[in-house]
Amino acid sequence: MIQVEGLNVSFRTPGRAPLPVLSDVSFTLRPHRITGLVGESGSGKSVTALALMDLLPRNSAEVQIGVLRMGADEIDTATIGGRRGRELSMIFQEPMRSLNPAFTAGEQIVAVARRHLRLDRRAARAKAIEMLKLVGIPDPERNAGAYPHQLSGGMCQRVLIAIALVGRPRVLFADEPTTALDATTQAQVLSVLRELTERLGMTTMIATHDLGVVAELCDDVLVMYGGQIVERASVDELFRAPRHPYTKALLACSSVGQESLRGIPGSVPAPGHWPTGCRFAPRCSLASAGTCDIATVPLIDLPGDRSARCLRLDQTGETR
Amino acid sequence: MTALDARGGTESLLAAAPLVVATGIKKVFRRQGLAAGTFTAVDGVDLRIAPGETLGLVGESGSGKSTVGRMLVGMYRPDAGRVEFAGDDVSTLRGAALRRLHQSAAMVFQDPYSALDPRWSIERIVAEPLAIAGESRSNRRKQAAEALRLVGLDESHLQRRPADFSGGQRQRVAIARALVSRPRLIVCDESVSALDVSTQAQVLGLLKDLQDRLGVAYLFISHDLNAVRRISDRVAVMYLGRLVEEGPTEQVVTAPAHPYAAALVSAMPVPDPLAVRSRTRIVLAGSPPSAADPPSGCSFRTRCPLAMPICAERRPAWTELSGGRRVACHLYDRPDAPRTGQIGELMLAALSVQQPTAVKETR
Amino acid sequence: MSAVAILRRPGVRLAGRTLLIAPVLLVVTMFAFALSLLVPGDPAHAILGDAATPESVAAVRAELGLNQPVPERYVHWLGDVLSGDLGRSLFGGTPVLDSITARLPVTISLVGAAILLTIVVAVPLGMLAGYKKSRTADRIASLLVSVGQALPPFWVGLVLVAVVALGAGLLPPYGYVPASQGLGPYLQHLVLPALALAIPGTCELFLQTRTAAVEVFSEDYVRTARAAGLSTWSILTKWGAKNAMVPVVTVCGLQLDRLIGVAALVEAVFGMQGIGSLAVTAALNSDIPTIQGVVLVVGGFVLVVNLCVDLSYTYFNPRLRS
Amino acid sequence: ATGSSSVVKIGMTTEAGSNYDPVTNPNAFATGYLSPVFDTLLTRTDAGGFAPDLATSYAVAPSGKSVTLTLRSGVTFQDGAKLDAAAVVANLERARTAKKSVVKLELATVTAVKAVNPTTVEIDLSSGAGALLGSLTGRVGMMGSPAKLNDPSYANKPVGAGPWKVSDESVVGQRMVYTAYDGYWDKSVQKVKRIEISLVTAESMGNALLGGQIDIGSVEGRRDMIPQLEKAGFKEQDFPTIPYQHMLYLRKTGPLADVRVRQAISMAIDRDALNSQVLESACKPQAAVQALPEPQTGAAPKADLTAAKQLLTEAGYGQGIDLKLVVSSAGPGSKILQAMQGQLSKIGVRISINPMARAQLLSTYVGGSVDGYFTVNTGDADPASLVAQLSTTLSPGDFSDPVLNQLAARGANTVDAAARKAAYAEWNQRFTTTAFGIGICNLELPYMVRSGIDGLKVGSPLHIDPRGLQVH
Amino acid sequence: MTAVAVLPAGRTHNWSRFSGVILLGAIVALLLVAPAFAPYPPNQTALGPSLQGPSWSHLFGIDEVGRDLFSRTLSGVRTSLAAASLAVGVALVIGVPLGVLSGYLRGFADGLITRAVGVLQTMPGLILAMAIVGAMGRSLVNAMIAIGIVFVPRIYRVVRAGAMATSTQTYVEAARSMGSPRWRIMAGHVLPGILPAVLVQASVTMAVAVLSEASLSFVGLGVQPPSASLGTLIAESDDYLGRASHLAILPGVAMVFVVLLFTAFATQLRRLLEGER
Ligand SMILES: Nc1ncnc2c1ncn2[C@@H]1O[C@H](COP(=O)(O)OP(=O)(O)OP(=O)(O)O)[C@@H](O)[C@H]1O
Ligand SMILES: Nc1ncnc2c1ncn2[C@@H]1O[C@H](COP(=O)(O)OP(=O)(O)OP(=O)(O)O)[C@@H](O)[C@H]1O
Ligand SMILES: [Mg+2]
Ligand SMILES: [Mg+2]
Ligand code: NI
Repeated sequence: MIQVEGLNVSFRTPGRAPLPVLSDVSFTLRPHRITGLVGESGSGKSVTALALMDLLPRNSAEVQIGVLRMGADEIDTATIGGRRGRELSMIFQEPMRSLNPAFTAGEQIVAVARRHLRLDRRAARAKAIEMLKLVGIPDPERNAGAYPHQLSGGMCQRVLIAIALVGRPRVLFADEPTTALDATTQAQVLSVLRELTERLGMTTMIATHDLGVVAELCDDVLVMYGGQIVERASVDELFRAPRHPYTKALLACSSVGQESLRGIPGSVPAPGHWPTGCRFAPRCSLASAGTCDIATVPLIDLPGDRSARCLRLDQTGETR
Repeated sequence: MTALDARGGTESLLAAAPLVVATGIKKVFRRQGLAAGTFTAVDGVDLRIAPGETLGLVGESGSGKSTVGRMLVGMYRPDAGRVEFAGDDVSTLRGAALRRLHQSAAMVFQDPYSALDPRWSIERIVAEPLAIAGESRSNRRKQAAEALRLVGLDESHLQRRPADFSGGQRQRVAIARALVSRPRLIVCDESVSALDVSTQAQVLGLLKDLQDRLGVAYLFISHDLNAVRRISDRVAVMYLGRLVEEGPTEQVVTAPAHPYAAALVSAMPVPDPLAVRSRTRIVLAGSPPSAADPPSGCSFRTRCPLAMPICAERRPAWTELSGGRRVACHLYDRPDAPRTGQIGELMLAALSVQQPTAVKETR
Repeated sequence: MSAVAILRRPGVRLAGRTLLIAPVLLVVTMFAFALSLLVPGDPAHAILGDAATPESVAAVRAELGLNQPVPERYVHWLGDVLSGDLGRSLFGGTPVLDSITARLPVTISLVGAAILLTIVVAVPLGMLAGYKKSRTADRIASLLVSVGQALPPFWVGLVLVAVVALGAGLLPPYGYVPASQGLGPYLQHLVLPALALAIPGTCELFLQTRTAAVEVFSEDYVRTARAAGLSTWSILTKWGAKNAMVPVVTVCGLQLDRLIGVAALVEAVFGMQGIGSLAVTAALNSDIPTIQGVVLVVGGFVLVVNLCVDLSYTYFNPRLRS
Repeated sequence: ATGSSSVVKIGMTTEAGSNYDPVTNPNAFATGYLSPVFDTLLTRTDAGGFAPDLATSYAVAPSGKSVTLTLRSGVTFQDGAKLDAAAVVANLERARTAKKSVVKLELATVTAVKAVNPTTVEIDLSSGAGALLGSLTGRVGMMGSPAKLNDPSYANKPVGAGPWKVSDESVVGQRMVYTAYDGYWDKSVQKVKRIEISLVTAESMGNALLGGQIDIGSVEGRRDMIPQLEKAGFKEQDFPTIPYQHMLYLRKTGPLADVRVRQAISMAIDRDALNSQVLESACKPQAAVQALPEPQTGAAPKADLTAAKQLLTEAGYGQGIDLKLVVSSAGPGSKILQAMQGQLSKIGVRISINPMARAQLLSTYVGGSVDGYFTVNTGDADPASLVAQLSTTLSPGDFSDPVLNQLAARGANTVDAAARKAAYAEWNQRFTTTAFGIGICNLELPYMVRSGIDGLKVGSPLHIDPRGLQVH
Repeated sequence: MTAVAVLPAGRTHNWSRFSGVILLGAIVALLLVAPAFAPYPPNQTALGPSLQGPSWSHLFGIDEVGRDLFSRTLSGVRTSLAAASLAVGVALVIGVPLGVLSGYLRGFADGLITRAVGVLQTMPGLILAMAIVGAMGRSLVNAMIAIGIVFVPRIYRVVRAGAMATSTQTYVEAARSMGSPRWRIMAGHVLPGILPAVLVQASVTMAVAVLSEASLSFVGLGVQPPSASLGTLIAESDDYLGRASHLAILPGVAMVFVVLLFTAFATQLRRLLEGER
């Protein structure tokens, strides 16, 4: 289990005021479960994962984490660096570019295995092949000797998963792991993620903008908008009865029917251009002046272990 | 509303002859360097698009979708077969006639950021097709302004530069540029893939709206079956340079006939957990073979769980199915051809027999 | 094994690439030969210089075959070159090959010392700067580096001689001592010229390494390595470094080319009898055979350097292997 | 003590290439590389007379048209061959007739060379022998081993009868190494075992001395370093009688064919200012030719701009003239010319300066595309050859002076030393007043010698003669 | 018709971005006209004081033949600038068309041109320039043409890379899909697209050209005396480093200044042009 409370991130550019990109992000992830982090481009999905991995650029990113708990232990954020690969791991969007083009797939897994598992060369190699088998790569012995450019996108993503998992981490962040892949390959990779999460008892979070992927893969969902989590629910509840107007609109956009062609008016505001009060208000049909644009809206708990960040929850109904 | 609308009205979708007919078009590229050689990006594709209709073209990356689109608008010359545009053989067009083709067939591309020259004003960008055609300056300005209005931007944007616009707005500008010469066909090559879900919906809505008003036909290229499904009347499925199935969108999506189409449909993420749970998923093994060295016979056979010996020998011919559909698969040559919608079950059954280790849906 | 596969075997590729040099080398010989055609006036006069008399001019013309058509002369000349005869200096009559081989060790020592200095200083610092990306340190470094790049080596050499050698008397101001006469004096004599020669190149290589490192360290795969918990040290020295080396090696190769040219001036300043000062003297004297010899030798050398750089790419970048 | 293993390293500013054959190398400055290897038939005394060397005595026939040399016996060449009359005849015949010989002119009057007996050689001439004896002290008199003379390797590795032979360690064109020849006849001058002569630019000579690359060299380009060198234990040695004179040679065409124009130019040059400003006051201003048996030490004319201007106007060039001059791009010549440019422009003589490589200078000048040639005149083994050149080859153009030519012939033919001296004095007088060539000043080269080395001798044409050098 | 989101505020022209380029450009212009205002004629020799240090009447002092070093340096800088411009001009005239053709049209011509330029690049520039000057005869013009030829690869590579990058941009593809003729695309999209990079590279090359000119003149293969250039000024005075060091130091500093001027100009230009995107 991993619990995050009060994650704030802003970016500094010289000569400008710091640009907040995440405000007060809090959530809990549970083992054996996959949590989806959905939101449109720029909403802060990647930054959330990177902040928790302590992978944001040190000299421009300002990260504050209120509380970070793994299992029962509270974790000092300064120690995250030492936990990477061992307790926390991450896979990225562009599988081809996320593998080092100058080393073979095997070498890359071996290096991580040797570091975390303190194995000798031969044992590490055996481990690498075992990992390749685990992520479903055919003919692991041969493919271990292949350079990334000799592998397809789906294979690369599986190698990345192998690299991320070789240190037996408890938590895995996957940042849009299938966006760059073809539909049939995407299906393969998602299956692997699903299976490994369950088999290894991992806590997995997957960032995506594709509600289809969420519906396919996730148990819980966090919806992000403008650097905030605007809704949190289990996958069934969310799709059955979205409570935040943004979630509703998003679902409408991705459905098959004619109403999907309306879209949400306007576009996602860039960081620094967020309105006061509810950040979705300018695009929201329910927003009312004097209510939604006054003060920061808190995440309001709702029955059924869910919550939403909206002042017009009375209007958003129970059912779709 | 305008003259454009009027023309759309005269050509009824049902009455008119097809706008574009491609027969057996083929494109061979030459590769340089160490891996020199030729490889066939598109291999004998037949298509027809009626005026005012939308044909979706789906397939994996590298399957040749863009190449087909380019051949339709005359950017590439087919190495075999022919493309007829409104009755004219495109490859024989020269001079003014070719220019007229370029006026009546336009393209909209994927990346809204690099599709507009950052140094040009919006007016110049939108009017570029007119400038190429040699229109007068005042005319260009008038028509550019009108095209901008059509896509929901206005004249005040004419002097801006692309940097001032968001991704969705840029895509609107790109569409305006495609519209400005009043084309009868627009090839949308992944035109919404780079956009956010909400913007994607906006742009799809705009395209649909424009079609309704102007009667323009679309070839809608995408690897995203969800997007295709929302806008296309018919859909064609490509695999490794060949068409494998074609038919009305809803029919193909709900009951695919070709094994590859079935896998594609099954892999399509559906934003509905209940629907997801009620369906079984076909997860193909392996990855697509290289187009430089395609398998013999049916190109899908290396990943097809239902492959038969004949698949390696002969390239399957088209089989016409009911409801204006057709499929290119040897299964349908046989007496025990699968029924509509049955193919998925057949594949799943075959998968569990052949590959007991294959990852199966566990939920 | 298919033909393509055979072509991809390392040995075969090496041979193939080496063969690819041949046409380039041929063009270099053409260029070298063409130099003799650029000479205004009568080459025989140039050869005889002060001692020119009409009959000796005629004799020399006949001897040089100046009455033959140009292609024939080229073939003849190329034949001589291939058999190792680069002709004789117009100024003193030394066989060009002899003066070049005699001077080669000097230039190789000088350029070698300079490039070594360059690499040893610039690459680690550049990698570090690319990794650290500290703003103030960057500003200072980039200021120093732009000044360093603007410093003409011959002038730096002069100043070094005046200050370090003549002023402080720390190092010898002049000359070259072969290593056979003692490693100490050999190195002592190399320090100042190599330093003068290395400064701009070091600055440039530092910049390039830093740029390459910044680029590499912002690549997705470095993030992957960090996410997987690999240490900064191994990223700096192994995972990132191997990728960053492609541009770095390119720049090293270019530097080496450039150093040979600039060495001419530094050799002149330090009175080192190397290829470069030979080129200067030859150019001043319009000593065409010597110029041609230098062009050929330097051209060949640079081609070999480029070949090595090219081959190293395939090590650093496996994508190039197929 | 005289170490038999002693080494002396000499710096030279002149490249000799790989040609160390006295007969075919056209470069007079190369003598420095030849002198360790070759003994000459005669040598010059400090007083200007002749002394024996390979020839123990010489006799001139009363007619002046025949010279008889008696050879030293027991002398062997460095390859072991004996020096006898036949060897001398072979050498002189080669110098006289070889296709590539550059000393042919000096032997133009020789009609025959005969071996009378193994130790006696007779040289017959068509005119007086005055110039021949001088020539025998120079390149013409350098005797090479007859067996090697026509060997292709001779130019690279000459074999003479001198005290040092060329070592295989030499890097031709860069650093010549000479080792003592054991069979040398006069051990008294062969006091060092090994001599190295390296090529060093004039500007770097001081650095090379300080850096320990060389022991002896002239720092004419860096006089400012003399104190520093002296502090480092070098001592300065000058050779005032060795000519080293900056001179401007003029074509005799166009305005320059007019004596008044040349005189005006000579008059307008402020030699004192040039000396103090550009040549660091080390030069003795002097318009006359220095390289003659009796140095002309008369004070140089003072610059007189009004007189010069007037002369020029009389000659019809009041509006001024344009002159194109060539000068070596190495050395101080270009700088001196630049300073002269300012002086001459005041009387309307506009000069343009074209620095070029030494090898091209003369042919450019003689070839006729320029009006003048600024260079250094270093004399020769005998004044005759220089004098002949100065009034003919080095003064090309439409005009030649019969008086000068006549005086030159008189000097070349006369055997009597005093009479020759008088003839050349007269020649020099005429040469200077007609401003046939314009002398600027005469420089003494400051040779710096590392402490512990002595016995430095410098001969004409300017070269270091290592005979008698000694290391303590 | 759906509404459109508020546009981001229009670009504000930030003059401070231009100020660097304008300032540096002004300095270059100033250096070009400065010799006209020099206190003394640059080649005017004078008898009398020589080898003097800086003073009010002679800012940089006086050289060995009595010339005012400040005037000479100004004139030398201009000569060097003119010479460097000639070289860069030659390189641009050859390099830009070749680069555009080969980067945009690709194919056989590209292979041929790239290979030819590669051979040119094979030779160290200074050696090549020395060889050409040695053969053609010493003169500043010959030297700079030689340098210009040597610089062709620098320009060519940038132009070709730029043309290649531009030609893969979707807007060029779009233009092709509209049936735009090649010349139109090259003139309308490709050339303007590479212009900034070419300007920057030309400015960097100017710096290198100034250094090259100085190098050739230093060894006597460039400017011929009495004309001054940065290289000859140093060459003339290197003997005086011990006694009248300013004679060698000041022109050297002037050269470093000029070179820095162009590199700084290039940097500013690059920043300005990249800031635009
Ligand atoms: N290193 C950085 N410096 C400055 N701003 C940054 C940086 N990284 C991200 N941002 C900004 O933070 C915001 C959130 O970015 P983030 O990458 O988390 O979005 P995302 O939800 O992952 O979007 P996408 O779907 O495009 O990946 C964006 O507006 C982005 O511009
Ligand atoms: N101009 C070209 N020259 C050489 N090969 C090309 C060219 N254009 C396309 N190809 C190749 O042809 C094949 C088909 O390309 P195409 O772009 O039509 O595929 P696609 O289906 O549009 O793929 P994607 O979804 O990635 O856009 C690919 O392998 C591609 O590399
Ligand atoms: Mg992201
Ligand atoms: Mg495509
Ligand atoms: Ni409207």
